[in-house]
Amino acid sequence: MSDAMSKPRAARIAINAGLLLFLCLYALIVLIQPNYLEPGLFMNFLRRAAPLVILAAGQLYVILTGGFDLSVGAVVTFTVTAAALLTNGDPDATWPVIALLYLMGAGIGLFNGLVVAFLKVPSIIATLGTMLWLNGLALAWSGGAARGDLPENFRNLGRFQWRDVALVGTLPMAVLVLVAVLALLWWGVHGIGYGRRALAVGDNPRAAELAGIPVGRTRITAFVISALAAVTAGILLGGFSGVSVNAGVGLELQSIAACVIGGAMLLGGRGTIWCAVWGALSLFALFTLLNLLGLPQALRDSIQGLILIVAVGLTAWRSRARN
Amino acid sequence: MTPALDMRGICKAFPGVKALDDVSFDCRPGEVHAICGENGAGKSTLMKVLGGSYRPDAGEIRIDGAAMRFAHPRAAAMAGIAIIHQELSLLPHRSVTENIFMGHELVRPGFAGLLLDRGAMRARARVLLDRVGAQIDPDRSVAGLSIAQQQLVEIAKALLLDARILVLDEPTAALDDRDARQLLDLIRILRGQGVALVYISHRMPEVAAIADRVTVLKDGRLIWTRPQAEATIPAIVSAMVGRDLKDFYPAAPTAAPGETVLELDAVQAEGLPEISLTLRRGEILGVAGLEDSGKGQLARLLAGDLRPAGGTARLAGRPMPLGNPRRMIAAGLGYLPADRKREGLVLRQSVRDNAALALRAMRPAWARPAAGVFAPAMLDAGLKRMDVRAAHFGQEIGALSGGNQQKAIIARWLALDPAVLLFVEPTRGIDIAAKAAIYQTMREVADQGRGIVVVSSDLPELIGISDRVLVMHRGTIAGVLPRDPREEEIMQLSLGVSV
Amino acid sequence: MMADRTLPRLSVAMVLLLISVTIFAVTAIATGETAQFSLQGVTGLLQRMVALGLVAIGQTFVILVASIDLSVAAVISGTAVLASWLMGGDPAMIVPAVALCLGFALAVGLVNGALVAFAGINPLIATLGTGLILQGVLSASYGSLGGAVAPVFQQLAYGSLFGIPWSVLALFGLALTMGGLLNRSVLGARIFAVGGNPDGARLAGIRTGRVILTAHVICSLFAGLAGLYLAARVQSGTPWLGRDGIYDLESIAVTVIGGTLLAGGKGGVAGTLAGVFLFASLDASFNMLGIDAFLKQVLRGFVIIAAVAVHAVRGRGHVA
Amino acid sequence: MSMKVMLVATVALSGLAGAAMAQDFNDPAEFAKQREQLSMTPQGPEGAPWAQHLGDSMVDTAKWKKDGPATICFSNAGIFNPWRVVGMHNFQAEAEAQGDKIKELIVVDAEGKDEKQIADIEALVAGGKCDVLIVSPNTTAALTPAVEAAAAKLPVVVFDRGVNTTAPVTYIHPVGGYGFGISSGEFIASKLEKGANVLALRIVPGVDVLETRYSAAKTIFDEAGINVVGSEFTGSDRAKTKAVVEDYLNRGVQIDAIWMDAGDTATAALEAFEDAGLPYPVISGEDQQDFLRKWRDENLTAIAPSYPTYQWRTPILAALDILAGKPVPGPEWVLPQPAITAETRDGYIDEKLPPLHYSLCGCQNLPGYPARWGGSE
Repeated sequence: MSDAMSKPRAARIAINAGLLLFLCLYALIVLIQPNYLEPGLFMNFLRRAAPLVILAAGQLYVILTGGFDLSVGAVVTFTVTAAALLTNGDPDATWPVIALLYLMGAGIGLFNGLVVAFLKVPSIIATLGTMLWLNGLALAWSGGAARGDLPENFRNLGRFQWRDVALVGTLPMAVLVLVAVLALLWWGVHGIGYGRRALAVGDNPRAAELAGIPVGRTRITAFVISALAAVTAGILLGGFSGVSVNAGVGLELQSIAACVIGGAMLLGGRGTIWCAVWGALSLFALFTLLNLLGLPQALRDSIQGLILIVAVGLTAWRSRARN
Repeated sequence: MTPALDMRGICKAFPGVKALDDVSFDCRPGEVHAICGENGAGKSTLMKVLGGSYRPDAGEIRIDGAAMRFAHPRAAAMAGIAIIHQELSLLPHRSVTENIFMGHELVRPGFAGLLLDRGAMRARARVLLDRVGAQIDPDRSVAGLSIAQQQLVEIAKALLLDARILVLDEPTAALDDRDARQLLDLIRILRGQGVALVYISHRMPEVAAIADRVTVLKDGRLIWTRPQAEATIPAIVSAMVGRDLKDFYPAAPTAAPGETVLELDAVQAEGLPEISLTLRRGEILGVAGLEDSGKGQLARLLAGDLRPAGGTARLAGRPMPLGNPRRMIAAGLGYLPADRKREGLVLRQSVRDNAALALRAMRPAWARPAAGVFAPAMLDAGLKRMDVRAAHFGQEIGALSGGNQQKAIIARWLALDPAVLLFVEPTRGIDIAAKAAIYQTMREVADQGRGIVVVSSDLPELIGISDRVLVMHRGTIAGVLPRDPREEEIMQLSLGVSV
Repeated sequence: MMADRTLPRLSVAMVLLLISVTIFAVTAIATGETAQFSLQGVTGLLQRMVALGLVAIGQTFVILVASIDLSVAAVISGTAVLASWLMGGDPAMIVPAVALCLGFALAVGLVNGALVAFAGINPLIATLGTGLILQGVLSASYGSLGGAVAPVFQQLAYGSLFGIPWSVLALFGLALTMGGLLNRSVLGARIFAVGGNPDGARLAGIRTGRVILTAHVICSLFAGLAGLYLAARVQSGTPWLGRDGIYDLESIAVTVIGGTLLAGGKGGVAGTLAGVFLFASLDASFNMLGIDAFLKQVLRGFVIIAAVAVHAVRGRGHVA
Repeated sequence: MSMKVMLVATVALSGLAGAAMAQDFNDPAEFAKQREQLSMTPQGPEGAPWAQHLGDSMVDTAKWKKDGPATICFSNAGIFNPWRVVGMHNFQAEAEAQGDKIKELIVVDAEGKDEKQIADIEALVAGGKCDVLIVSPNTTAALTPAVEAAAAKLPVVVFDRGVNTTAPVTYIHPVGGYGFGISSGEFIASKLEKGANVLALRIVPGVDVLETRYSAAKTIFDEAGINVVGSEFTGSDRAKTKAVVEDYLNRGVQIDAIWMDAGDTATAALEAFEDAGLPYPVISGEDQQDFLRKWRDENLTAIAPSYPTYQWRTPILAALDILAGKPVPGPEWVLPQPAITAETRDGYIDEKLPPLHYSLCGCQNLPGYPARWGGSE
């Protein structure tokens, strides 16, 4: 039995499908706009995609355990507004505030997890509630419009790029953050036992519980990680473009869609971190492609919907053909 | 007499497997025709073809002599075929009446046939429940019924359609002995009423007791069909496995059992007024009892799934953390549930991941998933020791047979080296060859100095494997019998009749 | 244990109803707005239920078959825009416009149902997809789809009978009909069967695909009705009508608050309507108290979680 | 199959859309009227543009005269964007400034939902506490019947967006969308050569007050022979704005000017040029503080047309005048709508205020300034 054989078959196919879709879409981009082949522009593409990729990777944890996290968009908004209010343009405040933001993120994730694990509220409802109250809180705190200011060193995390770097041309700091965060999140799913626990919980929580897996703790951890990833995405997004009270609008569904396009199974039990990565990059490549095509804004929604249905429909069709 | 059911030359292939290869099978009105075969022999495929879930690649199905084609289960139902599956197909939140009439509701005249006639349905449900001998209020919700009662509701469902062909797929698997006997009586009554009954079971004594004819399938092919008189249990078994099975149950241990490993002292819990028992290392303790005797509650209690209300318990010399599965495992208990699909397996994960599940649960979450005790070589060695047969251990466990799945779960627990293993219905739905292997393993595991508790409804199994048999009745222990008890002794204690 | 099967369902509805009435009454008295107890005040309160109530009745049907519909918001906008465009203020066009709008809703329901039941696509993704497609087409074509509904048609939203608005009567009439359909018709029995145990239902000969399809069609039709009502109410529909009203997520929330299981097979219209009533009385009470919009959102988030937790927390099984 | 149909429908409808979109909001008469109003001298108190009006028409309000402190009710469409947030603060501060002329101020927020605002207005009327009703409608057509019904029972003042009826006592609004587009369009046209490229960044399609802004600017660009290389919707999202502009720059498109129909993401658009290492374009923003500061710090070639938030003060003045029986400008009360230029810019910058504060709030002398508007002391 070779080593490749021993990998779960479904996961291997999922990787290929997500990656394939991304490569196809990026090839189309290049076809329309050949300079996207330059490493500099690719780096810029990654810089802009970084928040969504990180969000999707965090969301994947929750999806693996069989849930959804609809609150990630609100966490992004909250992060951006809170960061501006707390730092208020003071560069010395940046690092303590970032630490505080992560603490708040952990608290929000903990809240979601506790509500799902102990109050037994389905995650779609629990995180919908969190989305509402957190958005409300962010708006109430900031008074409904962006207040305060983000200092330069905070913004650099999402904005700064080194120019004239060998091989890649420009190297945005956001890409470094992306790589570091992904390495961490990859480690969480594949490098340690936690990932297998999460898969087991998503697959069959009852069996997982009887085999000794702390189901509640596993779920709560997933929500905490998802919220922490959302804080990271918020920091990058705030850095990239500045303070805004609608920074996170719509990101919750995009991050779920990304995981699903990449081949993760909704309701749990199947998926790898690469599902989130390739799915999110595919989705972002699609946005970029539609921008380049200059289609009316509204129709971009339509095409996104179409791609979503087709991608998932193909997966469903293939898995049926296999059985 | 024209057979009610006549299947001729049925073939069905799946990618890579020939599931049915030219199988012919018939069943006459007023006949019980048993189908025997190991898992994977083609029994369920044949029944799915009959039930309209699969379309055959070749062959024909005749009902009362007329050729039929079933595009959907509904077509089969309309032709008078009813199949009672191993997995009950009831609606937990709905009433008994609604369940009986699922898919075949009675409607009021007029209203374009859209409005339910609930009064008529309830009345009819009463009649049907009477016919199967079930004293159940038709308005009760199914969630509150026992498994045996649910089984009867399933049969009432079949009778509703005046099914002339009734297929029972392991109907007694989840039933205790008393309920199983009642069911067999019901089958005899139905036979008397001219129903053609197809009976699938792994329990040989039942087959011998009730079948008029027996058909044996193996590897998708028909081995033989014989009248009951020529189908002795040894003949069936050897046809099924293709060889003679001797030493079905392992021999008694030579060494005396060791020190006490598990001890319950006046433990109380829901449905268990007071339980005291001891288990020693190297010993296999059988637990028998009717379905409502509390043996299921005892199993849940030992698995940590039921919170105790009082009493003391010790496991391997330390107080036992009842009421918390995870801490019970940490204390040295391994639990093999009866319902492997719902409680034992993570179906979409690999064989290897399933075997590593408990180990992963008990090691820190940040332990590397493929290093140390989780190294594929280590896990594979455990699975190979258990003789789990899979294309490769990275395969999803859902594709494996019940026997191999059960062996993988045993490997899961052995990886933790537990002091006590708790088996509930260890061989339910598992074919004969795998059964023997599992019994053998249980003995070996016990001989290594572990204690084993077996909770089972299968009396021959309990008698064959147990060193002592503890019989439960109404939540308490009615008696403890030494090795090799007689079935009658167990039954008497189960029924609360003094010996 | 579960002696009476109808009792738990009714009680969720009754409890919600009592809580809602209490909230509304206490705030009205506390703020001195006793005029809210007049017929006009109470019908105003009930009228707040109409749009969400209609959508939620439909949503209840899809959730009962263990599906979900995120495209309702787009369907609402779609029918509202179509209705105003097709009528163009002309009363003679009312009937054809309504027919076409419902035809449009029906078509969306068929597509959703087919994607879920026959293509095997997760309903969340399938309906999110169709919703996005519709939303995009609508926004893109809105410029050419202006117009207003006929003034007579607005009677639907503004007219009343003995002081009770038509729309409120229609909501309760439809709720009763659909509740009856669920509990007393063959279709209802099959919806519960498919949601409660899809394999069992299939083996019992039920064509589960068709039942899921029907539930989706019902859901879309009710979203279409809500769209027509809103068109009558706002005179001229916009492509953002449904989205701004968050009818997709709110209809799911009230259905679950009303005791319908997301996993399907248990629940009903009465609970859903009680959930809608809770939202309406909270809305009215927040207004009376003058709570600012952001705080309102915070409170609403916690109410949703708490309202579901109250009956979910007793469940023994796992939820995700 | 069904997907194919949808795809075809999508393409067909989008074709339809493209053709019809532009002309809906292109009313030459209104364009000319607003162009004229921009240059009119307002009547009313000097230095208090919120109390001024253009034109002479007045309406009599004697029949609504009512003595004693007033209960003012306000049905607000919502506070879902920074402009409305600033406006709401103006509104409340103005009410506070009026002191005991106002007994109670009841504000109901419709959270951007037409349906809810209709119900809110009905509930306010049914509640019977209001002496006068102020409405800022979410949508013109949708709110018309509700406002009409309310106007039969009590005096109604409408502002910002209008309603399709003359039932309210007066409708308060600044010059309008065409005026906004004219100020910014003419400035950009004056700074560019013929054939230069301008990128239009807009919030969302289909909103009347925004469509007229674009339509006016487009008319001017067309006349001046300036090429609109793209018209993109950003949904007020800074990240999206920046990404859209970056995409244009990445394509190698020369962008000489940026025209915006609202300025809340103007600085994000400029950052795209910074990050690409390109010089700033000519830009039209709006009167937000962050844009004005950037304009000053980077010495941009820019203009800030406005849709002034001081109009939120006017309805309170109108309501009190009506209850006092004084005639008020009507049936339309048109407020002046200045644009901030390089000369007037620095007078509007106040470092104490948050980045998205709208400088033409006319709120400097209102109670609670600047803390109420999120400013630091």
